[in-house]
Amino acid sequence: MAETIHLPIGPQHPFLKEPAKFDFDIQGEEIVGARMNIGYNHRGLEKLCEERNYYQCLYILERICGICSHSHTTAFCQATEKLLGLEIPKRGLYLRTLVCELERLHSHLLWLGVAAHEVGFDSLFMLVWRDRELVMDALEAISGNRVNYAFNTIGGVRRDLSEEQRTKLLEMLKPLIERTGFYANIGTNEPSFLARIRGVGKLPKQRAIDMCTVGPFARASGVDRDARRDVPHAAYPYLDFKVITNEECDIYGRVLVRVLEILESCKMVKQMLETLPEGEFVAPKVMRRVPAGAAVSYYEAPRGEDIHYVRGNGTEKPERVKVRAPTMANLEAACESVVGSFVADIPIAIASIDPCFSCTDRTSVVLNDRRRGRRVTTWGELRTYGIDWYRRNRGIHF
Amino acid sequence: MVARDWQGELTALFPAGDLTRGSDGFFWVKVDKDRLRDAVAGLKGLGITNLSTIIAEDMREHYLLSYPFLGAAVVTLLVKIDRDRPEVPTLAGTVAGAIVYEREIRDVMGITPVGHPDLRRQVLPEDWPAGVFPLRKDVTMPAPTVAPQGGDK
Amino acid sequence: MSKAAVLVPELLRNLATHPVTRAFPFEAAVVPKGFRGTPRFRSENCIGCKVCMRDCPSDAIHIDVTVIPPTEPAVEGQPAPKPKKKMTMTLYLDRCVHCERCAEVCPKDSIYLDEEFAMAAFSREALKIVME
Amino acid sequence: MNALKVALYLLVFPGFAFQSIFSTWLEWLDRKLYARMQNRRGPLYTGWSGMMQPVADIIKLLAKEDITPSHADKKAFAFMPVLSLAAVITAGLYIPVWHLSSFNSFEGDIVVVAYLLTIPSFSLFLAGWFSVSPYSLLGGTRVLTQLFAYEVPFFLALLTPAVMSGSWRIARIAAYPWTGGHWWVMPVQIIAFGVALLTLQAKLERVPFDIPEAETEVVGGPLTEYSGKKLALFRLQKDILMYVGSALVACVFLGGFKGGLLLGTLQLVLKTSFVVGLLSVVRAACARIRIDQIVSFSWKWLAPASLVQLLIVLLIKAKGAM
Repeated sequence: MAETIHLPIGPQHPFLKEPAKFDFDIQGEEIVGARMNIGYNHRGLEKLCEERNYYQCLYILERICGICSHSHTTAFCQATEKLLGLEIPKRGLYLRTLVCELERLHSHLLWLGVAAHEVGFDSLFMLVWRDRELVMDALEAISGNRVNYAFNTIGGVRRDLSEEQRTKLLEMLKPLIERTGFYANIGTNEPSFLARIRGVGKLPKQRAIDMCTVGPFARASGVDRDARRDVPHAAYPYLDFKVITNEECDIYGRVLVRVLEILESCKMVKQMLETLPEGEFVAPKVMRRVPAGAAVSYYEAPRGEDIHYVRGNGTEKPERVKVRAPTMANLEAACESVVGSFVADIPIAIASIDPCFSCTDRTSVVLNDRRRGRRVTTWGELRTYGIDWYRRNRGIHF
Repeated sequence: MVARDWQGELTALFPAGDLTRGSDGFFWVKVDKDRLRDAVAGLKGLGITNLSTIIAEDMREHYLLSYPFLGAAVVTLLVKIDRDRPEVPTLAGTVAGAIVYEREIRDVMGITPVGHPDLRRQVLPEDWPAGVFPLRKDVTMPAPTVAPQGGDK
Repeated sequence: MSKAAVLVPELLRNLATHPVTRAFPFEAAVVPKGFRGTPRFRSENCIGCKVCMRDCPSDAIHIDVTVIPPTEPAVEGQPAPKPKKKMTMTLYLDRCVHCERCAEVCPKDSIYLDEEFAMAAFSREALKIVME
Repeated sequence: MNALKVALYLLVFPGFAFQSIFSTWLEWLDRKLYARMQNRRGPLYTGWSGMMQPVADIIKLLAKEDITPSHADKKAFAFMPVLSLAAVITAGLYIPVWHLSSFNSFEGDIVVVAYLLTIPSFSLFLAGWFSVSPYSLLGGTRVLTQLFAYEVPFFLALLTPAVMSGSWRIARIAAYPWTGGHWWVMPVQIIAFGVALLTLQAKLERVPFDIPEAETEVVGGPLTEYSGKKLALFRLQKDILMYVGSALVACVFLGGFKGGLLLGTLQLVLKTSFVVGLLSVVRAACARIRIDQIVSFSWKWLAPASLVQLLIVLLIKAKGAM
């Protein structure tokens, strides 16, 4: 029996785009144990939100993650609108869901490219990212920026969609659907790519349910759960769409689910553009002070369901913002799915949940409570405490 | 799927006083600490098994843990923990996904999940001082000595 | 079910097509209308209400109101000439996140975002822009 | 006079100078084709459309700091790049450049070249071994496992034309299609050509067989600890290995480089570029497969294919001789 070697991967490693540490126990080439250790990308964003009014929180929550920025603002707006008891005009809901689906398109295409790169299939990576530019240009034209769209505001959206932009978007869909069909063919037929993803990172269905996994990672193990259908929000009740699941339970299944979801999102974008209602796109009179109370809001981000919990205390600033990003739910299951496969499969198995560690590491550190008792610390002091601590303990001068 | 109104099943499971329903159709259920496990087992019977996260808050008089479950219906269990005995029975047996979130609440709030299989540091760095639980209101941070840098603001 | 070298026809087709990458610093990058670039200031509209300063998520704007005493002497009879106010905006571009919140919340539409996106500088002082 | 000719031969034309220049040109060709196939531009600014890019890389590496790990065996750590470079250049001398026979071709020089081409793989493993870091150890062992996988099919594929032409001299093998045999000898050995291409790709450790340097798992493979001048030598050695490998395959399979100084060298450039073009198509079309898959692929597919090819050649020989 080969003795067990302990192989630490991360927090800095070529295949990890963001800092996260995984400890693997390997015997020869086979992995027998896996543990994860996150928290390296923790920026105290929620603490920051408590010192900003609701509108400013939007732009902080948008920067939790570069790829799914719209999901966080959508979930936060829904939670705040529940607290305010606001009624969003239908056109606003449609435009918000339009950008949601466009973001799912470019996020899944991005993942397909990154997964191909993890297994050394760089041509597919380059080609997929070339065609992703179609969606990125569309988003840039609509919202004014490729990444942080700042498209959501409390009560609706900030910009309207002109007729000319609408037709341009419709034209963009045709080549995108055709190219995605071509990539589906490549993904399921290229033998060297198949050899690396078929039968790797297995996660049986019952285990997926127990570990409360979410998003395409769970749907590829046969778990029929999608927040867009279970908890209809935004404009999803008005759209008909299919929830894609399959029983592959391995990375091949996750590639299939995500590629088919791209096609499904294209259909939804087409539906939304054709039946875009007229009228207002943002609620007229929005109060800046949010009444006291707590609200939970669910949103189906590209990686899974994203939960925002906002507690208001009647002032302009939220009392507590808790964000649970989808990657947090999938990480433990991803570690477990690696056990049994080879060392060479670690990158693709971890990448198969489309990890976004910047989303996962933002739990708050210190609560600021100006009204009810001693003031503890502000974000500024927390920042200097960090700088000071590293200077004393690690001798690092920022 | 959501058309089926879960009001009937849930009132059967929980005493009427604890069950409230938000304007958006989400259910909020106050649950006592010791009855948490069988409340979760009851929900599992109804097919609601996906525990999304565990939210820990310090409400000054007591701690509040909310367990949002997403399934056919959205049910959030609210558990009050009194300040002097910060423990809660672990759900690791019935819901494997809870392991990660219970570690997190132990790190930031100091509520130890009794019977948790593998209590490691989840969120905070290894060399974080043991007794300091950052999310609590009475936590004290040593005053910073370095002035903030960057620009002249 | 798997066909070998299924990507080769596409690769060979790419050999003939022109590459899509743009050599950015040497070729201009085209930016759509409505792109959120650098905040610009129209001081004539500004009334100095500082709503933008309050609502900026990253404290990147600072409005200074300077009162200019009236030059001509006070003439009996007519009301004394009012002192004119001059507004200047200092923009900390290293902190600005280009979210267009200031332009949106300004009642007098005195801030607008242009389409200038290449704004790197060697020092943070160079990114502190004072606009009349 | 003869000594000057030999020195000129060794140092300039088919020797060190020509090999390094032409191999960096081949690397540029490979990178440019690979990029254009992915609809990218590829190297662009150094020299005419980036042609000097590989040279610039090597010069940059020469200027960079040269770190030797503290635990490493200093002398052996420094000797490895020199050993592999020397082996590869001497192998290059036996490739006939402008007329059919090379510098001192003798019976059996194809076996010498094939043997010299395995030394770089061993030196890579030893480089990983001597730099005593977990990642380079892991990378080094993978170089060896991969060596055992592709070495047998590589020899079989190379020696099929030798068996066809009935001699072990590269000169006679290259001349066989034109002089002894018939032109259709080349298409008949198409399977061996395919196997030789794939195993050459594995020897050069390029995708889909580049497990040792697969940056996603084993960081830098055996060369993790190398930097500065030593890494530059390794990079040059890898380029020259690509030139020698593809020139050998071109010479053996596609008929040698007949004709005088000018015409022969032109044929050399064209045919070797054709082989390198095929290699970059293989590199662009496949994903990187795992080490166990490489071993099973080469023993289940490459070795039997080359044996079948050998059988065909023997049958033809028997029918011809009858």
